[in-house]
Amino acid sequence: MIAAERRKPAARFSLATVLAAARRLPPAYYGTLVLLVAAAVFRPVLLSSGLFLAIVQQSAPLGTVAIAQSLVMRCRSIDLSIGGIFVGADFIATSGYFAAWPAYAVIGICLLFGLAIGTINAILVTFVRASAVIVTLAMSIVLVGIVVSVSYFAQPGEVPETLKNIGSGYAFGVPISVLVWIAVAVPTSFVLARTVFGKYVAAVGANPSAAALSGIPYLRVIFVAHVACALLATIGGLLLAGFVGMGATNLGQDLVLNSIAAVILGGINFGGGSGGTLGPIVAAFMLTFLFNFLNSFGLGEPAKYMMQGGVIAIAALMYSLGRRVA
Amino acid sequence: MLTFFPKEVDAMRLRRQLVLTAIVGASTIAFVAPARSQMDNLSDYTLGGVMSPRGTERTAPNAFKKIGPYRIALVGAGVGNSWIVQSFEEAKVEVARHKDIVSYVQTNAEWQPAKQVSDLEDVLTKNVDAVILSTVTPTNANAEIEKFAAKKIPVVVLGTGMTGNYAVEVRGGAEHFGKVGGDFLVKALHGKGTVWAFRGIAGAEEEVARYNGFRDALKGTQITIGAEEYGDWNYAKSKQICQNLVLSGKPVDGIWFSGAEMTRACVDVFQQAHKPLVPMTGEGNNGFFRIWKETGMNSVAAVFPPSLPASAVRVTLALLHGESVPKHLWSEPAALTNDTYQKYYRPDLNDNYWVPSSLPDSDVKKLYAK
Amino acid sequence: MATTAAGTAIEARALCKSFGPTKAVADVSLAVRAGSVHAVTGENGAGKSTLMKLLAGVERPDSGELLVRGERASFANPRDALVRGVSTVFQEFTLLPNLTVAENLYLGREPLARGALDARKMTADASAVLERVGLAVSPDRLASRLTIPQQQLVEIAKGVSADASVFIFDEPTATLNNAEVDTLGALIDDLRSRGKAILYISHRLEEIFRFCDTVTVLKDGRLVTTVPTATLCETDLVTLMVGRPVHDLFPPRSTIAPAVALDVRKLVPGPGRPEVSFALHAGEILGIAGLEGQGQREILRSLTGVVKPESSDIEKRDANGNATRLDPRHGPTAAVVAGIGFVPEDRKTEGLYLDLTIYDNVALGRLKALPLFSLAPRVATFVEAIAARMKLRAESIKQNVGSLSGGNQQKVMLARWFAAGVDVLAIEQPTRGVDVGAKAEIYGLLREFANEGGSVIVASSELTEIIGLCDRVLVVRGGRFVAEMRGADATEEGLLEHALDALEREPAVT
Amino acid sequence: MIATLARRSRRAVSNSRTGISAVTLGIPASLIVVLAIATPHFFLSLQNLTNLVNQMTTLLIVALGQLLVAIVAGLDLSVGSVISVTTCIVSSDLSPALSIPLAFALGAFVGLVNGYGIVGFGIHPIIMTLSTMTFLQGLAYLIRAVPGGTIPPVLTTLASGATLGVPHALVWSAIAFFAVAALLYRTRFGLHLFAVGGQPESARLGGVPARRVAISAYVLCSVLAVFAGLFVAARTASGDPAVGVSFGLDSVTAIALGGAQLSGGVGSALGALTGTLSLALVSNGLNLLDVSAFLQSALKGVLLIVAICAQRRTAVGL
Repeated sequence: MIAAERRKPAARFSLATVLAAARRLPPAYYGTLVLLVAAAVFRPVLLSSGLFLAIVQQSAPLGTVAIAQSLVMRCRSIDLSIGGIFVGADFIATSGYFAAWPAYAVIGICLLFGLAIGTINAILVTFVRASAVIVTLAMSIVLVGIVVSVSYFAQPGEVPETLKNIGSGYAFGVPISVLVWIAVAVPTSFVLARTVFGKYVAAVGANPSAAALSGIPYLRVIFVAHVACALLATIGGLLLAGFVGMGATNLGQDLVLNSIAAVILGGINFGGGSGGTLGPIVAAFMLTFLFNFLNSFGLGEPAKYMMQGGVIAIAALMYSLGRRVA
Repeated sequence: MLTFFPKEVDAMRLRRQLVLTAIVGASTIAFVAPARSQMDNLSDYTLGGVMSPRGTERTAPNAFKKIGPYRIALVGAGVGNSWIVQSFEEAKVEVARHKDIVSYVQTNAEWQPAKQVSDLEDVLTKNVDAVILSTVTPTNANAEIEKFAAKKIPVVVLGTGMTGNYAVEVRGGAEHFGKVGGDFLVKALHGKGTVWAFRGIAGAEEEVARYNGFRDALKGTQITIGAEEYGDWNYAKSKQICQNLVLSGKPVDGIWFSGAEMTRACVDVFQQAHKPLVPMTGEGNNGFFRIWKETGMNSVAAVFPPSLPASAVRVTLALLHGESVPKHLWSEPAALTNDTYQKYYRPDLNDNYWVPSSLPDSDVKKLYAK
Repeated sequence: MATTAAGTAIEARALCKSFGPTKAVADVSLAVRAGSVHAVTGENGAGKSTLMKLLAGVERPDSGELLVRGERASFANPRDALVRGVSTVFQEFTLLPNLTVAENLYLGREPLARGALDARKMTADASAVLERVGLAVSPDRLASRLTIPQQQLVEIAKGVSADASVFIFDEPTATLNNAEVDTLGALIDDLRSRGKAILYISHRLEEIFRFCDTVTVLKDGRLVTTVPTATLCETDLVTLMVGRPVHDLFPPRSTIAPAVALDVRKLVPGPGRPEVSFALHAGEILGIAGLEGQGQREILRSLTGVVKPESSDIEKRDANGNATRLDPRHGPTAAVVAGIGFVPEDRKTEGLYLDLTIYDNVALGRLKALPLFSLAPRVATFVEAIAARMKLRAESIKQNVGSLSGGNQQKVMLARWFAAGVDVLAIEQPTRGVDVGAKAEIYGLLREFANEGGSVIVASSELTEIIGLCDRVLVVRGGRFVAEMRGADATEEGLLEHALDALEREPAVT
Repeated sequence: MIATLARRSRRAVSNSRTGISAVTLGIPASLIVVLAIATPHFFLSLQNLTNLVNQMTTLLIVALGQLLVAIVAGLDLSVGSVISVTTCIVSSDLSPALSIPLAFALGAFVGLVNGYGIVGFGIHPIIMTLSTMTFLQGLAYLIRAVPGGTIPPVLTTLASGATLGVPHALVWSAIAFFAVAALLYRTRFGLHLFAVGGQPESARLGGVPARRVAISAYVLCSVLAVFAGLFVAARTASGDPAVGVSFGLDSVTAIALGGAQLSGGVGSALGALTGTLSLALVSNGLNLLDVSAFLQSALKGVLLIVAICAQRRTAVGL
């Protein structure tokens, strides 16, 4: 057994531990609790079983993207190309170029597309060492630009039925998209918690120079994280496309920023943290619930933006104050 | 920056512009049923009655008269929905019909007002003879329009609430559009019940006018508005709102929409919730017709002709030829009903086709074949 | 106004400064006369540089006071000190790489003409000052394009241009060659002859005797003595500096096994660096001793692939005598796979994952050579065992490493490499920031590791540590090995002599 | 003007702190040559050159602000929202005597918040300015849900139109350019910006009030964005809550094309000008060549990737 730390008085130590533990809980946990209580008081209808489940369903695309984004953010990187990936995948699914193909093949092509973009991002970020913020953002612009100029001639149509069903259907009384969300979350959580890769991600995020000095293949880790992020984000995009059901060249652009907000609220900052995979998931639900809650009061886009901005700033501030205390 | 998070903003703008632009002159062809001969009269800027003069004001004869051949430009606000795509296509096809137009350029501002100003400047540089302009905002191009006016270059605007020094405006009656839906609901519900209203983007002039038309229709009836939401003319947002309304069990006897995408979203929600469809208002779009037919719902379609730019092309030529043209050309069509819509439904075409079109059938099939 | 001796340019009275529990400077008083050169010397860690920082305005004292020309002074920053007439030439230069020489010289006190920056005057003034310090570069040249000695001269020129009355030099010759040291000497003489007070911080005896009138010796943050240089000889001074019996911190040495574990030949740590060769034996703890900045760091880091060496020819042999070639240019991953672990001097920024638990920090060592997507083995029992064996003091292995004391953090560093099963450890400053009790434990652990057949190469600037811990010591100076001795035979005086004297001598060993 | 630029650029080339290179000057130069050859009648016409200036002004003013922040190793994504909010404020019913100072006060406040968050609390510049950007976007929608309103005529006159044949936009561009150039090269503050960007700790040791300087850079950047907002409002004769959206990234692209290093300490007003010019030429030229606006934005994205990839750095990630 490990010898007890003798130099510090026990009481002070345990108080510090409690405080530290409290500080380490992701803000999303408190936030969700507060919101649910507020909803129970002011808008109990939001908690009715049908509506509640619908909100969970609405959270699925954001939740999936938040898991994706958390992978790169754990490695102190970021992926803002998600907006472009969404539009690109949506275009593939709805443009009709693959109308004759079975739906699963179309989904496969979309995933390959996500994989390709993720690989380009990864190359630019790890080998060229370009700033992830700028190149992924630029990637998004390029993708949307291409899709919009192409789709001007080939107009977007409907999402294949299978995908629509995945995005908005129910199975065993549970939204299918939520099942997909879980199907993404569980293996991701497992990989992060139990595999060598997961341990390396934690190490690279916690201290990149230490990771490099101690022989961890950190470039490869960041590379894989970027590819996986783009791939999982594509799944999130397909869920959204399935929910919306129609092609759009502006699909889910707000998810880019919301995913970052969800990751931070989920207790993960650039370079790891305490949220695990559950943190971003709860945060994605919290944000979706918050937007529904605001909507139910007739507060529209302005409040949504202001909340979003405020929430990110406060979460970032709390994190940096916490770091300063520690 | 098209894609960063404010893409959401772009999206809003897109939706807003979709309707703002598209509203420019809804007119029902139900009673127009344009005869081929009328369509073939290439100088008929009313497109066989789709458009009609509003007020008595006319342009002065020979105010913009010029010797051909002509170079004209269509300065668009942006592309982003099938109505606009079709309307641009109609303009292009219309231009091709006129041999005295030798140059036709088309720009789009990606919904950025400042870029549109630049586009107008660039078009001015290229010495065009006339401009058809669909603005991003009702006022963003006013200074530029003034420059064109100073050079006696006619500017034909497609848009609601335009204030600048344009030559002719080609648009639709928004209040009428809203009233068509309101009248339908009053009739379908026999003057009493609870309806939901799905509005467009808060604060948009067009949105307010449509909504006012709807409220006008409800006057003196016992119909109450049980829920009023801004769906932003957007499918995804409306779907979420409608889902919340349905699942929260709010009573509803009918729903008024200020745009077809929102109707489709709600129909989908009702069907997924296995809830019987209530009377809902819609719009003259093939995708909506398809759902209308598939569900057999009780509905009405306000019509919004994508051929407006075609009319604008003819107006432009008339101006260049020195004709006197009505200053305001509006389109206030009656609705398509349960009985009449099937004449316009084209099962052989996809959802992106809008009526009434001035396109030849060969073009329509090429563009919209399933 | 406080009273002070006539002609005293700067005076420190009872200065104290602590960092956490350690007293870096305790109750130090010192006065420097105008027109004199006053040396401050002592071993590494004696408090020289902290004292210098207090005088220069980088740090503020916890207590005590500072007087400049008899007036009490408190500096917000070095610029503030400069304005009060105290100029400092830092060992790690503070020149801004993207500013020109002239801009660097006048940063914070730029000449203005009618409110605007007077670039012309700045350049002209800079030219004059550069000429005075004998630096022939254009004032418009960017600082990043200067050589290290040139940068140092610019730092000196800063003080000259401010017409400072006190000049503080912090280890000024660390990066200079002999000719440049001569130039510096001439410059110091010039400053002294113009009535400036010079504080010369160095542990190079030769320079202290050559340049300085007075010498103050510090030890463990306290003042040992201040005496005129002329009253001392080199041996006296070394005795004053060391003056402490070596603690019984160290485990008994073992006999060196004859087998070579790591054969390092023709290692060129970086461009323009001298080539070094040495052998590390199985079961041996090899010390690399020397003053700071003599190339120990580069040798260790290039050996382990942390920095890419220019060239090398390294052979690693395992317990059975099987040899494998190691090319450190392939990076740390290759070195780790070959069984070589590196413990950096700066544990917190380069070594540990402070936000991760002890378990994670140690268990990472078990992952080397595993495929990226294989299961990470659960090794809690193993980590508990290794932590217990290392007497790691923590509540549990779930505790974050950031909350541990320095000594326990260092144990975690070592535990990771023990867990990884490396047989060669390269360690920089193994007990920096570690309290005495933990020191002994760490030494014991390293010895245990060696006794089990591992090899350790230690770079340390603590001579007592090198002497007490190592089986064999290589003394490095200017990037070359200048002496080799058995640990049992080494003395601080002997090591210092080699480390210092080598300045003037031809390298004895390569 | 040309002579001054040439002189400045010669001086700049000799000094690597500016980041000016053959590429930064070569891109706009070759674009000009290509466009002059491809569309001889249009591109070089006085009309088009005037247009070019008009089209550049807003971005130039924002890019000059972004430059100040980039020099201290920062990044400000919130400039776009500041522009939008500004147009919304000045298009409201408030009198210009009230609305214009209000816009500037808000801009300065936003800069302070950004600066304190980043410098004072150590929040990453991207996260900090992303959150203010989002918040301000909401504020813009709150003030004005849809584009419209009226702009005080005084602004319209000042921004558009010409005096003695000189377009006012050119005057404003020149004022902004020379003001920032003077700030950078003729004041102690300018030198301190570079010092802080070069190595904040060394600058602090050298007596530069590093925190204050960095925070001031953010404040100036936001204030310049307010200026740009006034110009946009006047140019489009309306307030629009989304008008600024593209400027955040465009301004970063412009300065990156102009040789500024996002890691700090390197950049120049001339670079901001050439970068902005490059973007304007791409847009103007593609319009003259009738290329789709969406391909234009894609091309801008590619340009940005290339410009960023050309900057060597050691850090991986953000």
